[in-house]
Amino acid sequence: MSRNGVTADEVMAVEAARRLRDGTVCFVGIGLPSIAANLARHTHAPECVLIYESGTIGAKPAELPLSIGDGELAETADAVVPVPELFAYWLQGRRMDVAFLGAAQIDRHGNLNSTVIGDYGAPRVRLPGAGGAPESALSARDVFVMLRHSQRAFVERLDFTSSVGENVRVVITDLGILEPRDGELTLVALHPGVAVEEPIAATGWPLKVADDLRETPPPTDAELTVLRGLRTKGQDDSRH
Amino acid sequence: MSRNGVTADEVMAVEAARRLRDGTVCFVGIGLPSIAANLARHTHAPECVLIYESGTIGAKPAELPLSIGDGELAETADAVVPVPELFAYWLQGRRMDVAFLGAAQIDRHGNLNSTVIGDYGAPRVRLPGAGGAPESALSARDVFVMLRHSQRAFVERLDFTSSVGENVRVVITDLGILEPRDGELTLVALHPGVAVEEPIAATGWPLKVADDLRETPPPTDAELTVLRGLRTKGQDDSRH
Amino acid sequence: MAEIVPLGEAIARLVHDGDAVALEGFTHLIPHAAGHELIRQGRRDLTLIRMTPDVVYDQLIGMGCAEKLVFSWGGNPGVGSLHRFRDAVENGWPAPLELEEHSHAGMAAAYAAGAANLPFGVLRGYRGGDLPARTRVATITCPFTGEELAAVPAQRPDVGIVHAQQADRHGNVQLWGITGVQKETVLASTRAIATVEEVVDELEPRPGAVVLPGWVLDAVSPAPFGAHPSYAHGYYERDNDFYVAWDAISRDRDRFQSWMERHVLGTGDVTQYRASLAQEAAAA
Amino acid sequence: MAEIVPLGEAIARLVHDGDAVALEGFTHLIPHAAGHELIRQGRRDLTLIRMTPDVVYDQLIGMGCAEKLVFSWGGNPGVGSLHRFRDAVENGWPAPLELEEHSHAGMAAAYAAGAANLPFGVLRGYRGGDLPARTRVATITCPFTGEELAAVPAQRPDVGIVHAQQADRHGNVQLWGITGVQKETVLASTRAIATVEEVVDELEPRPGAVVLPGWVLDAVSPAPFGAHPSYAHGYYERDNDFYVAWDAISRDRDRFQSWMERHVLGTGDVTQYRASLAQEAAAA
Repeated sequence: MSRNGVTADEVMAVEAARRLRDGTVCFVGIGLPSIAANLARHTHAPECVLIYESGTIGAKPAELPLSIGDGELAETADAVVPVPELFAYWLQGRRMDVAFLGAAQIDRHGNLNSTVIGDYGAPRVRLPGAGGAPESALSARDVFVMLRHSQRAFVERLDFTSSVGENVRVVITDLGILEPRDGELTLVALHPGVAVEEPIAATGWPLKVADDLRETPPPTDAELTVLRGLRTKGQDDSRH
Repeated sequence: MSRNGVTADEVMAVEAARRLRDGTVCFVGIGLPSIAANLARHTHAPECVLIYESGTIGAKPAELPLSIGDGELAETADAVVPVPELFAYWLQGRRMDVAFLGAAQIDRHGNLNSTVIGDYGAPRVRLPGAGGAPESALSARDVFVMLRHSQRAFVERLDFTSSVGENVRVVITDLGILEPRDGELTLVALHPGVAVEEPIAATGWPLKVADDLRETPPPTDAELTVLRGLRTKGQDDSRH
Repeated sequence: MAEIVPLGEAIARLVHDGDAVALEGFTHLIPHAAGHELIRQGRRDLTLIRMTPDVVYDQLIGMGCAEKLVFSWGGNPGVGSLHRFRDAVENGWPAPLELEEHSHAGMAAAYAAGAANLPFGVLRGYRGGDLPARTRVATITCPFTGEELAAVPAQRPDVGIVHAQQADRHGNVQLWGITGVQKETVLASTRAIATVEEVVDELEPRPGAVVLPGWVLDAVSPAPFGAHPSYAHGYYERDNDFYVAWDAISRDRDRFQSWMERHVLGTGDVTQYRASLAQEAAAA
Repeated sequence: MAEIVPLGEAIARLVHDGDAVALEGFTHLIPHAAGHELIRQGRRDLTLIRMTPDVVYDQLIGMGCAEKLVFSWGGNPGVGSLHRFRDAVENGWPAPLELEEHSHAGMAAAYAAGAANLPFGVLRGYRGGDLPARTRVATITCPFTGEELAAVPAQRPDVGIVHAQQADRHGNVQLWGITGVQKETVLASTRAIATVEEVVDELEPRPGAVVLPGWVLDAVSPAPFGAHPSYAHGYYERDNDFYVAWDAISRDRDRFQSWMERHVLGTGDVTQYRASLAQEAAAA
């Protein structure tokens, strides 16, 4: 899906990158979060610190990694620490400013499900599981969620709560931006060319819309140039 | 003090070294334990593994270290680990076959005092403290104590219990060897030329003497040659 | 002191049916060759432990070796689902798979507790979600502050298996690059096996390396390319195409079984396994 | 992000009277220059924390900077007693010194807990001796096995100070050789200072190194020879003669005070301190 020649992934990556300040310490996974953090590092936030679950602190990959354990992350990192140390000293030690999370489902409180669709004991779809999400959601100062908007994903009730939403500051979707207002995720911005009815229709609960609903500024040519330069170095499909 | 041209320290070091088998993993401090373990490594137990509190695992110093943190220990070690890891994974993890301990006082159960002489709150002599001893005494398979025999050191009642004696297998003194028999340290051997009255007089409790009291074989020329070769490389005074 | 022995012998001697086995590796240095040897030797009723079970655990599960999985993230990194894992959980094929599910932080704390010979690990975690009701986690109260934290039972595998770049002739092992939770796995386990890319005369100290002295290992087995399709930093790259291809191979039960029969059961070691893959690629 | 600032400025800005301060170092890389600066600036009522307080803590105690000492072994390694420490404990000179005494294992677990933002650390220890009645330790019960273990309160210093070989111009710090408990000290502390032998353009990765990113430090201060009489692996050796000489210098209150006045209070930084020692040696 593309509007004005800009894909949904590109809008999401740019919106996420813009929220990272220079020096922000980010706990990133593979895919869009990694793209966004590297975009920030190559534009306005050169000192943005990237930490991957594999223990690489301050990774500076020239090409986008395909997995959180890519060799280039270790080679370019300031330090590579054992995984138990990463979770104990660096995540639980509250050294992470921002953690990016994705999920299969989100509810209006920012709680996430990445565990099962259906009943835990007899699931319809067994998902990979929570991985680093539960403690990222608790110990990072700010949690940024990146997730495509759909009724399947934005649900009234999670099938399973893998991580809690108390630190979720923003949800970046392919249609717009949600932020918690009075304890409930509220649509605060629409991406260029998106009508307000689209995210409302793609949300499984009655989505609140902010009075001051704004439009996200479109990706600039400079942002797109850097972003596409990054992307072409990796592969097309780099989900995690 | 020297008998037959052999010093008390030499007899103690040789007796301790003889008790280390090839491949024994030893937790050693500076001074006599370090000398003994290095003597073993240079004679019958070349694969004896030396671990110092500073985190050096498998140190193979060519010269005797003057402190547990000497650079040569790090340079010759198989691995240097952080101090918290050393105590958690390697000592508490029960990787140490033998821990050497010294002390200011010992009682008949092998309990040791390295904390204070007098009352803890108003001590006559404030000693350095227990350091690594309490958990060495609990987590090493076997504890070897090396301590010069005197009424001040071998006491009826410790001023303070710094570490417990349950794993003490042998006490090597300048006069002989004590081992636990029926829960009480018992004189089982005398060094060459020592009369049984000497350790009895130098012990602050009625010292039990084993029926099968034996004499320790004197240091061999080979042992003394290696030992004196080791000693001359270091300095004369290397207490810890 | 570790003996340097062929992998088949190490597995035969040290891993028994019903054992709890951890083959660890965080994307890097995943002990595939050892996993294949478990399959060849027909181990059954294993409790498989790993933070990030991926393709080799999919293979073990699909071949019916596992009774239980202890894990925190089970997927095909960069690709998607593990179809054999899903088939076992969703449909009980080839056998039901009991799950003990944790978070990464919980698994890491549990391994560290095991390595430290503690019965439990403590962390700030497992709060607020649905996982605590489904797994082994308890609340523990700080005796100084009264704060409540999570406790997880220590991981103490019967056998820990890791892959490393090098061993020396005394069985000392060195791995470098991303070292994950491998040291903890070895130290937490009752028995430990390391497979290595090569045996060298002397281990050259390297930045960021983990050294496992031979005396904490029971066996060291040469297995060049033994991490494939994972990678060995300094030796070979990750075979990303294989991970993508695995999605299709593993999606269908019959195709999975014939692939395993051809490339794993039909081969005797990692060299033959690679030759078999190469032969198939050449024929395509 | 750490600022690279002169040591005097770092201490003035980051260490306050009454703070709990850990200057860590396990024989190697002991931050003497930073300790001297605390003395020059006349800090008072400090709680000094360190596993192995040695000469620099003897100096701080003897100069009346400390109100309390948290420690596990307080001696002059290879030599004997710390006379100023003993005088404070035994005679209350120059002021009484409150003690919180632990074992090494307990201190290490407490620092690790602090670095991990946990309120307590757990260990198998403190069992059977007289120390538990004299220090802060509690019993904690494993919620899975019922076993009783020791819990120690986390160390969370107000300020952690370490000495390292190198920093780069971004304030990233690297130390190597025996790295002790320094990483934990920095990460457990509210504020952190690293003194370094030199500032280099780029940190070359080294075997066994600990890297502290600049963003976990508040200040990095150049202090060449800043560990003396301790050593800096790759830079200079331990001054063993100094440790021996300290025994006589520190044994007598007057001699101690005049030594401190001449070499520490009478100098402005580590360069002047070394010149002062050299001048005295040349005159002898």
